[in-house]
Amino acid sequence: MSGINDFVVKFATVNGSGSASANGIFAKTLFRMGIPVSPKNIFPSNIQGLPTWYEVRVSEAGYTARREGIDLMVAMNPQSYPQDVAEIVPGGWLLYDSTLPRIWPRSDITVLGIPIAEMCAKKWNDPRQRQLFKNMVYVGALTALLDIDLKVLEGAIGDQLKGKEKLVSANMEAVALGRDFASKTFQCPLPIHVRHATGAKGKILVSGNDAAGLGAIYAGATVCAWYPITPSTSLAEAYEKYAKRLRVAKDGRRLYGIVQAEDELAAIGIAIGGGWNGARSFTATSGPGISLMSEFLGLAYFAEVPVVLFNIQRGGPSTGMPTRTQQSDITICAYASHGDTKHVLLFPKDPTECFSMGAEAFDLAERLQTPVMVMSDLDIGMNDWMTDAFSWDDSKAHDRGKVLDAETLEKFAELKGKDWGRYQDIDGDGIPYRTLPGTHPTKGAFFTRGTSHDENARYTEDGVIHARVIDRIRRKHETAATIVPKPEIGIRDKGGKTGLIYFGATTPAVREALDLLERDGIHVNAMRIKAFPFTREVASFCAMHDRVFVVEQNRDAQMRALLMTEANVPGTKLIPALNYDGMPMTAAFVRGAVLKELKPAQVAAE
Amino acid sequence: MSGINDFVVKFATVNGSGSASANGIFAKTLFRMGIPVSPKNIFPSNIQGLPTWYEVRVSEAGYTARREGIDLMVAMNPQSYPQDVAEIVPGGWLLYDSTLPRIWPRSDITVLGIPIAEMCAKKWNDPRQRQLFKNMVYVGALTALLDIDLKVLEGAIGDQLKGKEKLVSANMEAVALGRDFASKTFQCPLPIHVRHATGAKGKILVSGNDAAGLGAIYAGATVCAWYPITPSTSLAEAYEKYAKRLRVAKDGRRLYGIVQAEDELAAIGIAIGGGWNGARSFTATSGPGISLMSEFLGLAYFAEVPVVLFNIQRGGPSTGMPTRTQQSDITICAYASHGDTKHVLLFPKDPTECFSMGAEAFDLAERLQTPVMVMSDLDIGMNDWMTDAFSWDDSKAHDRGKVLDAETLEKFAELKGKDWGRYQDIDGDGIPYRTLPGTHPTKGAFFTRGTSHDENARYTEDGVIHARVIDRIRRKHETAATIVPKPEIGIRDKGGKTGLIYFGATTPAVREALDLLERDGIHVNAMRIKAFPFTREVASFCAMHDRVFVVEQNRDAQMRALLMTEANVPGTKLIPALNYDGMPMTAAFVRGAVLKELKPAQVAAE
Amino acid sequence: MSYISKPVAHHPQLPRNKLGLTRRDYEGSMSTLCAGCGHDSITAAIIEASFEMDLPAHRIAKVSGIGCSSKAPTYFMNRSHGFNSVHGRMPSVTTGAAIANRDLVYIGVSGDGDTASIGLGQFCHAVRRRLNMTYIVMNNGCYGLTKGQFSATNDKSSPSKKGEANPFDAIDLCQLAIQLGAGFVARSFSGDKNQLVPLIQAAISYNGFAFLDVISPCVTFNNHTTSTKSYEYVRAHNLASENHLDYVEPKEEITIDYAEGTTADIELHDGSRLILNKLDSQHDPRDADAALMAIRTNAAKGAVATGLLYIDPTQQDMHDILATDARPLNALPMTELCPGSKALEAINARLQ
Amino acid sequence: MSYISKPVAHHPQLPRNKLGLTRRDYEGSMSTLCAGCGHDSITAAIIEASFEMDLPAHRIAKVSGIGCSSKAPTYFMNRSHGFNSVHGRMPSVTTGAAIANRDLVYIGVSGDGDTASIGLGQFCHAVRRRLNMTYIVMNNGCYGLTKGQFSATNDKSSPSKKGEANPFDAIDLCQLAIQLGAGFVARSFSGDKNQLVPLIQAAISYNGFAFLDVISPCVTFNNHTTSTKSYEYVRAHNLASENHLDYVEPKEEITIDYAEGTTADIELHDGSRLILNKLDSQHDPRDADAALMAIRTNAAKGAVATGLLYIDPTQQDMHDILATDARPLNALPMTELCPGSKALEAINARLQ
Ligand SMILES: Cc1ncc(C[n+]2csc(CCOP(=O)(O)OP(=O)(O)O)c2C)c(N)n1
Ligand SMILES: Cc1ncc(C[n+]2csc(CCOP(=O)(O)OP(=O)(O)O)c2C)c(N)n1
Ligand code: SF4
Ligand code: SF4
Ligand SMILES: [Mg+2]
Ligand SMILES: [Mg+2]
Repeated sequence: MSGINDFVVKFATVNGSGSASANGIFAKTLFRMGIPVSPKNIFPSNIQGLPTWYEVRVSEAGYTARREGIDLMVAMNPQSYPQDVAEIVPGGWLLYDSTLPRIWPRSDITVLGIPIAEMCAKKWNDPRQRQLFKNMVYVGALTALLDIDLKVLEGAIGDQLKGKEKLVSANMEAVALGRDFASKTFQCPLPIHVRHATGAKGKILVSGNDAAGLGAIYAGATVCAWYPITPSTSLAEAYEKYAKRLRVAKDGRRLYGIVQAEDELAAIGIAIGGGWNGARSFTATSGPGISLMSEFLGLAYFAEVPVVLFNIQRGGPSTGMPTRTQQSDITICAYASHGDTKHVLLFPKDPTECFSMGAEAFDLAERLQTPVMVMSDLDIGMNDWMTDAFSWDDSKAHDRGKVLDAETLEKFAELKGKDWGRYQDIDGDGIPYRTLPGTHPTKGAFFTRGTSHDENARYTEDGVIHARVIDRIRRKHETAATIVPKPEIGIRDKGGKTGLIYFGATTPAVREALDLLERDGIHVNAMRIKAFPFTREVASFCAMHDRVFVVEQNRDAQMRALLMTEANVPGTKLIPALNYDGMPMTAAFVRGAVLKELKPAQVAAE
Repeated sequence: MSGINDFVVKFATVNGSGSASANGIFAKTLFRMGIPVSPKNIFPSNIQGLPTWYEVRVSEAGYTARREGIDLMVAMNPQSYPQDVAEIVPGGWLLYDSTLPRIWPRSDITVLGIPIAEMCAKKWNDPRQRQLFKNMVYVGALTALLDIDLKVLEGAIGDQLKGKEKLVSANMEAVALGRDFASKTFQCPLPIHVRHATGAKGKILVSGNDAAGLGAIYAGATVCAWYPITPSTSLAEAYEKYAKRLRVAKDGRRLYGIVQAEDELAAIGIAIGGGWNGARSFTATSGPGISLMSEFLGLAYFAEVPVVLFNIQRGGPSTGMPTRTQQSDITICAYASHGDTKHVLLFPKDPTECFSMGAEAFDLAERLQTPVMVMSDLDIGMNDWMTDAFSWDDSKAHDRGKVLDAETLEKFAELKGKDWGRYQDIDGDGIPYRTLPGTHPTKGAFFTRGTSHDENARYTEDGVIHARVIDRIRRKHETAATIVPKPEIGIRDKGGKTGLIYFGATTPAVREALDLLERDGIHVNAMRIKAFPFTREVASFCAMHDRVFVVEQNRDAQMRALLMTEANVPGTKLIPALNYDGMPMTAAFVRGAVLKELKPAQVAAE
Repeated sequence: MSYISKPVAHHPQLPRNKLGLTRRDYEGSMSTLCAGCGHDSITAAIIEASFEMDLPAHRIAKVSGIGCSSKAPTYFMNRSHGFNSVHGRMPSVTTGAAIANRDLVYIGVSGDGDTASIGLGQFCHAVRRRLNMTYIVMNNGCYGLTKGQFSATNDKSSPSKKGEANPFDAIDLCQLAIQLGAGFVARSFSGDKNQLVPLIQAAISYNGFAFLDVISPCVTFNNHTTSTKSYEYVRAHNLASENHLDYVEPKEEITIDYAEGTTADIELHDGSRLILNKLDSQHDPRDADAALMAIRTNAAKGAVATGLLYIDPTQQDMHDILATDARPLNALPMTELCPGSKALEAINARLQ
Repeated sequence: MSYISKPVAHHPQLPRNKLGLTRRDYEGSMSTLCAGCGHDSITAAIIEASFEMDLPAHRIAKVSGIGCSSKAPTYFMNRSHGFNSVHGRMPSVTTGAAIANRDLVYIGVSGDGDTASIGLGQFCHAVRRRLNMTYIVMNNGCYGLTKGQFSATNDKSSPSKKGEANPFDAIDLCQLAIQLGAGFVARSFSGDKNQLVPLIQAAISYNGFAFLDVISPCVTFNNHTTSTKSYEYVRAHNLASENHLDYVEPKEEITIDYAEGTTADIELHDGSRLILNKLDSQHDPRDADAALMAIRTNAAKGAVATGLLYIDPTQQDMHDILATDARPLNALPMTELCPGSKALEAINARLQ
């Protein structure tokens, strides 16, 4: 399967050794050559000294899912040699630092030894430089082995080191060192190598967290409260980075407020306080943070306060695998908090959607006056994805929902034919009108509370009123199902009886798998869910098919459960395809899951 | 329907005015006369000065569900007169303090005015006495109106005032005052009245929280950590009360440790610390506490630490209706915490089961090494229920599960044919063997963690191992489904196609409704769920019926959802019967829900 | 029981403040607390203080947690928005609200359970963040709403109603606040309106975190004569004498005459002035170390030091630290907040 | 990366303590912290202290939260059970464990993020409860594991690696601990093993809440020369001179000679003795007020007062307060805990 512009390189290094930046430059260079790439960082939950990996899949066809089977392993870490070598496909290559030469246990691979440490020791005196430039030496060797455009590489290094021009030439020296050695020593390029292409044209290479932070800027969010937790930290940091660039007034004053809170309870509390007071407000967190935010999410649900939460999911349960990816917070997010609660969820499929849905989430939160959770994950959030460029329609105004200013408040009865009351369902859509503190000297003030209240926001212990109010909130949730993004449906076989449901980060794997299955003679219709509550298309799609695979990255088939209970899809037709080892999903896995069900004989034979 | 030993009396008073104790004495007296009673306290979330109610249903037939339609209203609170009067059935009675006489808006009821305040003002000088004895005056009047046995009443007062004998006679004077006035003024007894009976014989009158606290004592629980929250507070207080009686060594040292924690996060943390260290440990809380405990529950699930949590459910969402009842934490408790988690739940139906399941929960928690939640509610927890006496089998040993002592640890490999590892599935049931800190100088030590770990409790980031471990925990949950209490199934119609599922506090209402439906000519088979995960009987029962009503006290049909996703019951056959106004369920509601579906014409006609 | 509204008819002769409002305009709904509850007196003092200060009621935001005390905001200023949030989390909600709109006055009301137990972390961090708000703890040494359990501010050995002595030392919130850098720290007593009203006024005028720990007896659960949080005990051990504060509104003339050497005159950001008449007290309330020691020394003797304990008239508040715009963030037009498609093109270009 | 085990071969000539154990027997798994991390030095000090004290390793329980610091218990005493719980909640887990078994020695390890931010409430309440444990904060002024954000103990104006100054004042955990009634409060520095080892020994011997705030530079994120939590800064401003502590095991003879008038000899519950050699310090560590002032005065000068800051040798611990049985609760036989059917009959009778 591998060949020109179609292979997987993996870098095995030690974290904290500076390899991350060299690896990033490598991926960026290929991307700038127009070649679709998908880098995946596989890193430990520690800071320095442990094995870390960086996989780059190169695919002219534009398949950006992770693919197993490494064609070329750059093994820079003796600690992980055994497993690294084992991962190489037969016929593949192993590049290693042969300063300490070794005998490798496999005869079906080609070993490319480069005495990198030795070369660096000769060239540089400073131990820090010796260490750092090792990374650029292997990148240099790769330029020869893979036929990488040196100019493009230099440009990528230059961008990375903007302002430190002297360093660029030093880096290029290291590159030359590796390149020269490789050209002289090995037959270059290897059968797997790159050439300029167009698949990446017009695309951008960016992480979902960067995109979501920017989305919050574009949404006009001004209050950001967060508590550090992998993998969501970089989202708040991205918001801050962009805010510093795009949101500072001429006098240096900031048009935003960021608080690194003391914990997640405070972070969501601050965001809710901001939302209550009419600022677009958000927080970003991951698993343990969601658990801690549960009580407050129930308050925002019941008191109807808009707030946006980015959940960058990681491997659970408990502290679990903080540096691995999963989609395992679906149940807890859909129902976060005690009592009858139901939340609105969005499922971005890539950084582009992290940006657009990240922005849209604020409109939805204000329109629906409720928390909206954007369900990203570590894979989308922290890896750079090749993705469509961001776009923004300047003509579309932000939808702030039903907020009353002093003037409208005065004319309310006149306009609507009914008196204003904070929780009155004036329009029959379950969405009431809200007022902000300080709006009017005598009108519109009310008490926001998590205790039961009547339509005029007054405390009540009358259960009939309570039931009426939560019924109205249920109706509001039904309204939500009409305004959240509709699923994306791809029909490969009109009248076909096999469907497949997917969402979020598994999108590239699923799409590739559908192509593969096509070649297997299996035509599967697919639906990508973008939001909960489900719009009616979701149930119809299921109704149209006899069996529907549900692809998820969790153990308990959480989306499948949601489809059963919330879209009334019979469980018998929903076939779970579950992966939960924390690694980004592969097309092979998806294909395998479908084949196992539809062509078990073929699977056995393969 | 009402008559001798069959009616509902309701007391409408002001809270903090001492009426609670008088009302309790009233109910206890009837109970001691052998008459089945079911008192329900309907109280505000405040301490003094607001309307509060106490309903007592009297039912010789032994129906103890709440019943609507008040036969006799004792209206002592002018603040709530309008609604109180409206609740009386046509032909019913209104007893009120006629010191300030009034004209009542209903002609279809009989008004019994007694100038109680005036009488008390005449008799007592101390304002506190004047206030307090008012309550005993109306109780006195009731003895005449309802033909209550004065001797039994005196006994009940005596028990209540143990140690304050002087007060007994003072109270009896107040009783006499009311009784004399009533005998002289009204035609006594009323058509509704009581007579000695046998239905309450051998029963006890007790609240679920009292019973559960006692259950924890019998289970041998030694660590109790809690944070005050209505309606769970009295459970921890009951545990303390019984511990002081039953768990103090001769030297005054305590065989238990209770901590009123600083919040719920600490409360569950303390309980988990105790469970980890081999003491039977528990906490009690309600809605908001559950939300706050989510993160820790995930830790206990994944690190496999036994702990028991009593959730005394109240009206949600958010702070909601803290003094009303609901069954609306089912979803959140079944799945508490982020990531793939699933918990074991028990559903006691009355205080007797709060005691027995409260004790059994500790066995299950230790056998399964996981949190077990006892899902009680305000109705069971805080109301006195007429219920079966507690029983305990001294010959049955407590089951501490697979804990290794020093000796077994040394011989482990020999005994089991495999080396010990904290998370090794030695027996194939998914349940590993645990060791306690301090057991052995060189063997059995391990690190408990919420991060991913291998079978030997060592930290890992290997996703394959992680998946293997959580798969084993899933298997453990399957084992749970074989050892938790089986449902109670009542077949009224062999081969009948209509089933009904219920659980917990709605039990009396459902049983009464089934009898009523029988008279309507509808024979419904019923299953009471006692635990989650569901034992296989649950799915079979559903399979046997074409349509199954699911009776719940929540808005979102949470148990129904659990049946769909966890027992694979198709939603189409599960008909929700939902009440969520915070009041204990009535048989009329259940009957109505069934009839509406099966005989809509009859409902329309009624 | 549901909400009880009060009759709103205005007496024509009620005195009016500069905004033309009467005291009634600063009132809230009918209290549902126990008759005699200290919290109601504090509510009355808040009403009095804000009436006298001519505060535009609708520019005030009332925030609280959960508890009898946290219900109190319902009982004052019906013209203000309020947020009765969740137990112990008022500080974070107020932080977010304050960031969103720096122009409102934030009055937070909490209880000793709400602040010293479940909310202790949030309290400490709100102090540390110099949140510009008035934070009032209605301190009764117990959990009123859940029926009288000891709270963490209850004094060691102070017995419960049933007579059981509290085995734990009290957390002293004023000491904590000073140590964590609150700029304004005072203690008072619900029974001492003369002391309380000017303290509330000064706290509201103060730009930064103003903390008021007000001892407020719970008549139902913690007012027995042996309780150290009872009216009787506090009256007997209150060193209101610590100092006496007069609050002088901006631009108002100072008309009071004090004996030489006993007063301190402190000007706040908004131009209002605090005239402190030191009585017994030895310490200058601008000296944090001295304030801490004064509290500790008195507490060791069983005495309760009340009055303005500490003030730093120059402290920066959270908005200074965050360097936020002078306009409220919630009032900025979207056109100013959203960079638009042009800027996005440039960003896309960088990511290519 | 997975767990790295260390080779276990024992060198035959390694010195052995009274239990016949070598230092190796007190070691844990290989550290995965950054080379040079202060936390590893503290780990080494714990190993040294427990080896010297002849502690039976398996009778120790190691508890921690989440963070680089909270990983440290994995790196010492493999023979002990450990519990790496959730972020900021080590105090509650330890409380429960301690109630269940009063006979183990509890060593809690936490970070400044773990304790001063998310865990501040639990920390304060564990102090207040007089939990019998040694509570060590490995204090680096930042969140190491999440890549270097400022923590709440970071000093105001101390710049981050990128050069941004911290705008918030530091929370001083020692001051808090003293104020909340911790019986043993010390501060030290990971780079000063001579001071640290006896402090750890004294803390372990102490019966009650022993708090150790150990400044522990994060070499990766907060060790630049301008950081006040860097090796360089702490070395320059460390008043280790505050006092010098010698820990003398129970029944051991005191052999050290001190100059007249400069020492304090404090006996602990278990008979061990602390010989304090006061150097520059003016304050008696048995005086809480003086201790507080010493910390504050030094901090105001930018100096870091280290050493044993405060000790109350007579304090009651949580078990005294709870009056729990002398035997561990987790060892009581069920027959003693379960009252049985007879007692139940009596209870039923009362409820009839
Ligand atoms: C998360 C949570 N836990 C517990 C409660 C129950 N609760 C309500 S008020 C209260 C204590 C209030 O004490 P305090 O703050 O001192 O107020 P007071 O009633 O004494 O004025 C508690 C524990 C709750 N509402 N939410
Ligand atoms: C509930 C929760 N929130 C956030 C995190 C992420 N997290 C892990 S360690 C850490 C901070 C650690 O800082 P500190 O306690 O100072 O330890 P250090 O790494 O500096 O030693 C955070 C925020 C988490 N694990 N759990
Ligand atoms: S219970 Fe106590 S605090 Fe609550 S309202 Fe009554 S007196 Fe006030
Ligand atoms: S990041 Fe800092 S605290 Fe963490 S291991 Fe490295 S040096 Fe230590
Ligand atoms: Mg209180
Ligand atoms: Mg730290």
